[in-house]
Amino acid sequence: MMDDVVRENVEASVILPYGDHKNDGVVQVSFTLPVPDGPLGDEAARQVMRLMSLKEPQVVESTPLGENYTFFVGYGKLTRPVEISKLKVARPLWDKLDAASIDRLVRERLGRPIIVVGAATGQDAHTVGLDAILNYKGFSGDHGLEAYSAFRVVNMGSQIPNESLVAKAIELRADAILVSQVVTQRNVHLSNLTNLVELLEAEGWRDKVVLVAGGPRITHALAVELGYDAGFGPGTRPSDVASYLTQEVLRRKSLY
Amino acid sequence: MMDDVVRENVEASVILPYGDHKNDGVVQVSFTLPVPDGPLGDEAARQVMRLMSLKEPQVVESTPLGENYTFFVGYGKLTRPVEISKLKVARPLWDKLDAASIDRLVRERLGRPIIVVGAATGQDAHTVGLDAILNYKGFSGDHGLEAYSAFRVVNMGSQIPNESLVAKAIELRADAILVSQVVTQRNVHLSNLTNLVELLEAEGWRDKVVLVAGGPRITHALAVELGYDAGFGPGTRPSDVASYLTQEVLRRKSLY
Amino acid sequence: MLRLEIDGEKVEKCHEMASSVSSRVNQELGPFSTVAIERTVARFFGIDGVAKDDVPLPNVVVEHLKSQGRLEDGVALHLANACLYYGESPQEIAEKIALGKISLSQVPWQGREACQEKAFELVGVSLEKIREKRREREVLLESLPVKERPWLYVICATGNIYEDIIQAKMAASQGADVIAVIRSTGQSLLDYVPYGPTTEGYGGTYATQENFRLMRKALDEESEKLGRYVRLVNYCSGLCMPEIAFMGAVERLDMMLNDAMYGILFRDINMERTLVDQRFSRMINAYAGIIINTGEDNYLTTVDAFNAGPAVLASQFINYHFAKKAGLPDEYIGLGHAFQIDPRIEDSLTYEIAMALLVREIFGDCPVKYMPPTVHKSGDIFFAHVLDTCFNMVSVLTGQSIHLVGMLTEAIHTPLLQDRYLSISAARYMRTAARHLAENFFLEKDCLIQRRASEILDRTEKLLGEVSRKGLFQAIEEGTFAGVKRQRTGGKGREGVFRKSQWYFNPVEDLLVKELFRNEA
Amino acid sequence: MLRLEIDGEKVEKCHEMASSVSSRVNQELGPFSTVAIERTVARFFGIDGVAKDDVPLPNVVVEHLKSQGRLEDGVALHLANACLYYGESPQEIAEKIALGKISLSQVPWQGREACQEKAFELVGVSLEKIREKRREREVLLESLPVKERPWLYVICATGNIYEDIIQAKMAASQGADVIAVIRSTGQSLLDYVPYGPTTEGYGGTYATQENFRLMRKALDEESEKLGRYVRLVNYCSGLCMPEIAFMGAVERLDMMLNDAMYGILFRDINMERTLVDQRFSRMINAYAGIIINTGEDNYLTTVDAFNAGPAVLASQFINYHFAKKAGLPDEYIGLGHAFQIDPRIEDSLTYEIAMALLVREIFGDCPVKYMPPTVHKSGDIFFAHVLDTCFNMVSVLTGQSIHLVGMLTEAIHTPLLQDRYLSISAARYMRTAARHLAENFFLEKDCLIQRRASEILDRTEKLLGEVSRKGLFQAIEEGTFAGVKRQRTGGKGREGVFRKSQWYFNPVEDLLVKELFRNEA
Ligand code: B12
Ligand code: B12
Ligand SMILES: Cc1ncc(COP(=O)(O)O)c(C=O)c1O
Ligand SMILES: Cc1ncc(COP(=O)(O)O)c(C=O)c1O
Repeated sequence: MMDDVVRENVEASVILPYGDHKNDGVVQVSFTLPVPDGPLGDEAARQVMRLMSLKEPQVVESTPLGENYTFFVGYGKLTRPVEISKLKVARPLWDKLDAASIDRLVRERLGRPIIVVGAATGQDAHTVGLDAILNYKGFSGDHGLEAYSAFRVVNMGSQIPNESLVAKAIELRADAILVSQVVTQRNVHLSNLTNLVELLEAEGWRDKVVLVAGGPRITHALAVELGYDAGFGPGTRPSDVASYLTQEVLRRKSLY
Repeated sequence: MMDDVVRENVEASVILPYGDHKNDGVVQVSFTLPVPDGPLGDEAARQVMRLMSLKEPQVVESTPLGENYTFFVGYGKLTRPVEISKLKVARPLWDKLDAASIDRLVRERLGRPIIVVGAATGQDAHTVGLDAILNYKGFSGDHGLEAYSAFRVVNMGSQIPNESLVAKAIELRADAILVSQVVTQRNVHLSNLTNLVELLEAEGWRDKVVLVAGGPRITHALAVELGYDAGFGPGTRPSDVASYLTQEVLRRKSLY
Repeated sequence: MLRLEIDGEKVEKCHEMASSVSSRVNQELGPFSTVAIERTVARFFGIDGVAKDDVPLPNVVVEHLKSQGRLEDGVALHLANACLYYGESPQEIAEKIALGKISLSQVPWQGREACQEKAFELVGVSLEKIREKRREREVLLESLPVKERPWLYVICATGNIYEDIIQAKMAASQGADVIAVIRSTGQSLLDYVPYGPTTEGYGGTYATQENFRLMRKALDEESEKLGRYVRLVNYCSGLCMPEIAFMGAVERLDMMLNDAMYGILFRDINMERTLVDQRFSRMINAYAGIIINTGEDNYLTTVDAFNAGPAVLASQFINYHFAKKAGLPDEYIGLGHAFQIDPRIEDSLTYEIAMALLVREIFGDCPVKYMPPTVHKSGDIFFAHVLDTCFNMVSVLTGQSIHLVGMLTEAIHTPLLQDRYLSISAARYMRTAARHLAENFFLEKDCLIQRRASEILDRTEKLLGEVSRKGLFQAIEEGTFAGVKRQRTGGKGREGVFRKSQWYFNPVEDLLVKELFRNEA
Repeated sequence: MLRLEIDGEKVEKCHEMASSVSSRVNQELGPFSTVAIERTVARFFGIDGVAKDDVPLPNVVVEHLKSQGRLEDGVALHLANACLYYGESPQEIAEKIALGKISLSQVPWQGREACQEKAFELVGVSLEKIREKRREREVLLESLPVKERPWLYVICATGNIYEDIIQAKMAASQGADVIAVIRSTGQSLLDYVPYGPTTEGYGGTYATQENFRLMRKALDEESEKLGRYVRLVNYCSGLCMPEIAFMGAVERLDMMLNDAMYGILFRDINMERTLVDQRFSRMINAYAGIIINTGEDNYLTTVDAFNAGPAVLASQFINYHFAKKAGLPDEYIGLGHAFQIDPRIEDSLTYEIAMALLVREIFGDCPVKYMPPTVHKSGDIFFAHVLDTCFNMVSVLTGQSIHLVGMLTEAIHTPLLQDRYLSISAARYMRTAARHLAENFFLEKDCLIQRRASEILDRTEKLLGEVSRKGLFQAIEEGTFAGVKRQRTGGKGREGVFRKSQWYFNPVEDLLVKELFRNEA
């Protein structure tokens, strides 16, 4: 398991932030308070830092942003350590495969391409991330799923209602649904993502697809919590997604 | 009292950081952890933020700085509020006087200039701040103490041993000693400042002078804690110091 | 001064081709109007407010006429007819329609001449109001002059107009010259304009007349305090372009995002709908003295910016000619451009300067709106601030007019109070520190900047050649702009486009054409 | 290319005056040596280590000789004499002196010729070691070439050499080309060099030979890994200039801060002491192929940078000629300059460019060390990062050689791990993004940059005129540089200066002069 390998790389079992010296605990913070600039404001800022468990709170800058609002930059020392062994790290389970292996595996074991439907749902019009994963061109020199013989890809584009996405997935008897959610304001991504799961469940299709979410504010842990099989965050490469999907689809059919 | 005036300007008695909305509590943080970049590192970073009492901790950036060290930028929400009325704000007590009033007051009431000895002590060679307060030229268009007829200034310069400073003050029968401390590393400023108080006490001169500390990491509260009469931090203007010294020196002689 | 040696003939050629492209579109679409235009005419008649279920009365009127099969004549004739017959105001008529008390096609016909006259009279009131607002702005600009360039433009996007107001005023006091209130995600696809103040939007507040009014009032107060007129911006794109143009005109907005193709490419709105609407909305912008901002910057966020230069420039030529044909003088055509080349590319800064100069010089009288880096920002807010600093430098060095201040937290959230402050102060520093820097330099012959600019111009000429050969519709169908392909018959809002009947009458358009093209006649 | 039109005659005139200023000083001080020089000679003899109470053996020897009233002859003769007489190594002799077992003035005299010969032989070993280290560097530079310019220079200042090593390697892997290990505050005033590794310094570690060795070793490993030779810097200023120069030479440091006047102005070290020491220490630097860094940047932190241009330039001329007369070729004279004009001043960036270009062009073959803004940084780390970005831009635009990477937290603390990373990555970005930018531009005739540069040169000429009239001693007494006034007879370490006796002999100096000025003879 990758995580344990990584855990072993962490030299100490208990760690603190490292500013200039090991375990000095130094943290930089900045925030705005609804107070005027001055000694009272500075003290309020130090108090904020104390509430954040920072010792020796230092206000290094206070700038009035307008009447009764002041911006602070501070440094302080965290003394409460992180226990590495107690951290719960969630990630999807897959090994990185190269494109040729993926294409071969799917051809030999599944005998047909994996059918994938993708969309940016709801009001979300951000297509660049989704396109990076799905379209031939890909991302950072890594080709998208379209470039594999192992996948048949339908990229529905942006602002797709969840209903249309579900309908399309059922129509094509898709193996996987890939949803992109970029806009997170007022947690609209959460309700969009949850709603899709509900629709799929209502249609009795939730178990028939590998359901994947992606976007800059998506983590695997969050996706799983919302009822997805996997979540992919910033910096994801198409080949990561290809590797995961291949293994997951085949695994479900006991072919991997 | 200024502080209460300011307190009244704070609209609420209980405040939180203001990111985009009132009381959203948003705080920006950055720090480095001795962990490799990856899911475990991200989780450790989120844990640091939780230890800082931040809700919805978001790691928005993680960058490897070298093997086993990762830099994180995060945002989270503080939900523990600051109670304005409970803050203790320390500041020296003085009203701002203009140069003419200061010169007149001292002439009329003291009948001689206030004698001031200043130095950057110990290994500290930073003279710009001290010069800004003492020398004619001043700071930000505000003339230094030398420009007042109310003061006779001896600026001893940088890297002055505390012993020499005390000797000079006694020799001149100084009314006030002004110490600048800029270098704070390994808290050298604290030991320097404390040592000066001890020397003065040993000489029986502590009560005979107004003892003032200044520098970028000096606050009034800190100075008082160390046994000084006042402390002046960044952005101090010479006229602030002139106002304070005049009032304090006269007050001690019951002339104010 | 940094000045490129541009091949004037090539530029001329591009202008000719772009002009013919836009003429062809206008001609082809001349016989069409849209529901949005008719709702706008209803607004010009003074119809406002909502019926039950929050349906705006302009929608009620237009839907009603449509259901009666008479929308093809335009709303104006039928509304005027009813006003004459009932002796009531358009608002009263509209309210009665909403209650089902009046059926426009049933109203006894008062004669075309009388109806037209009545219609001109009624919309004249609104036109006068717009002229009044324009004069108001001129007076304010006289007494509260804005002296520094480029104008610093920042956004507010809290989703609550009252919170936006606090933040907008604060930003203005920090040095912002232009405040844009970001619009709720998805409004562009609403086929009506919401009503009243917004306190819970996402990604922004709705573009409503009340929001416009509240913010303009707040900024007027702040302008007075600062001795500097603070401009207000909102969006005039989407399915309601012309209606929002009207609202902006009567509430004295100063700039509006208005692009001839944005809705098509980025919101999948039907081509004909957008192209018909843009013309009418821009005529209103022109009449109100509102600077428009086109959206070529969006191409640079969607496709690789290093290679998108020719498409951006070609689009600017086309957008420019659409704007000219809607009566906008150069000083009101704020073409969009952006700093978006991948910062890892060697000499990226040099390429940015080349393109910024090229756009600046070709459209010498247009106030280019220069947009900051966004795509290549990550959560490393410190590096994002570095990128913005370079952007600020290029902006000042190439003499840009409207400077959208980049945010160090671009990749994370819409700006916090402190983000806006930090970014404004960085931009102000550059404006002061490099104020006369460009005057010190001129360009070496055949230098990289010069070569890059020439190459982009060459490729633009070729691209425009193709577009003018194929026509704009086909060019878009083939993905010429931002790599996005749209079908002429596809997209949203197509059902709102209709062919005008032989009786069609639009008094607003008639008057605007008369006023805006007075000199040409 | 950005090139000023500089009045060549004026520059020539400045050179002549500065050269005569430095000659006069060297001549006046020719008859003097110092305790530090003698300790250095002792080190060249191979004496190292500490006696009880941690007093370094070179100090023991020199103090001993002084107490015997024979220091005026130089340590070399007496040491060689003892070595010959006892048949022991200098180290053994020194240890015995420390134990009070030998009294140098009591040792039977072996004859001047024999002693000189022995002395040349003994210091020859050290000189060969230095040549060996120099060759080592050349070989490494061949196999691990450094291709990008300017070199990025960052500091480590933890106070613990082992922690510094971790951080230095990390910085190198992030792109730093030069690592400076900051020295503990106050070491310049110690009249001895501490011994062994430092684990608890403040503001930095002590400059000790062991620290030099440990860090050079670590950086050699990292260089190998990165395929790029990472240079190491330390301070060669203060009361022990020449001794530290020796240590740097034998431990293969690549650069050393070494200024002819820094100690006088900023550490209140006696004028004569500093000026005598600087010459000898620089000869060692020259022999070792070490680039020196002068300290004019410090003037800009002490007085108002906007007006300090002429004093900086005059000082650079003087420092340059002192360096030349100590045998340093231009390529090893890293003159100091800095970006320090108040950012609130209009056109501050333009003025920075003017001065940076001027220094760059006048000293065309010198690798200028360009220092970042520090004074006008506050705790607003974001704005500090903006300033650094502008500094990075000016550095690349004006073709600087050694780029001290500015830190966003300059006003707060010596750099944290993350500060160094953020600042290096910002500087690297600029180096790539603007790599060929300067090639695109040239300067308008009579532009602000040109005018500002000419004005500074004019005023420098006047200032140098005054200095050469008064002589350097009086000029410093009057506060010509950095506004600091020092008395010729004042300052620390004066008691360590002595007039050489008629028997004085310094084999190191003799050999260095012979080697360094071979061609001139
Ligand atoms: C480009 C852009 C746009 C373009 C979009 C063009 C297009 N065709 O996509 C335009 C200009 C149209 C736009 C508009 C808006 N935008 Co925008 N936009 C951005 C921007 C600058 C870059 C996004 C991007 O392309 N990133 C590059 C891709 C490659 O990264 P990515 O999306 O993270 O994708 C990667 C991973 O997340 C993952 N991934 C993503 N999706 C998926 C899906 C699956 C299945 C998988 C496996 C993986 C995966 O893999 C990808 C590759 O590694 C960001 C800011 C930023 N720098 O991030 C703002 C940003 C996302 N936008 C924002 C906003 C608010 C808007 C608007 C609502 C308002 C406005 N500001 O105008 C509008 C409305 C759009 C709408 N209705 O959705 C905010 C969102 C704030 C928030 N946290 O909610 C941001 C952060 C900017 C900001 N600070 O305000 N935007
Ligand atoms: C200029 C400078 C120098 C110059 C000093 C020249 C001179 N003649 O003073 C030189 C180059 C010599 C120098 C050297 C060093 N410096 Co230094 N220096 C600075 C710098 C850039 C500016 C300081 C300054 O002049 N500020 C302007 C004045 C006006 O502000 P101020 O001092 O805060 O003074 C105001 C108030 O504090 C107050 N005040 C100050 N003193 C007093 C006294 C009284 C009585 C009163 C009432 C008020 C008062 O009033 C003033 C006006 O408002 C700072 C970084 C920064 N931007 O702050 C680093 C800085 C202070 N230096 C630092 C260090 C470590 C050093 C060195 C030890 C090592 C090195 N990095 O080389 C050396 C050693 C010097 C020594 N032995 O002390 C660190 C200190 C870190 C820390 N927190 O301890 C800093 C923060 C830089 C850094 N990030 O590393 N430095
Ligand atoms: C011309 C134009 N209109 C509108 C928008 C955004 O508005 P919406 O998200 O409501 O479509 C943009 C975005 O940049 C734009 O450039
Ligand atoms: C030439 C030179 N030497 C030495 C130093 C600093 O060393 P110290 O603080 O030990 O004097 C500096 C500081 O910038 C310098 O420029």
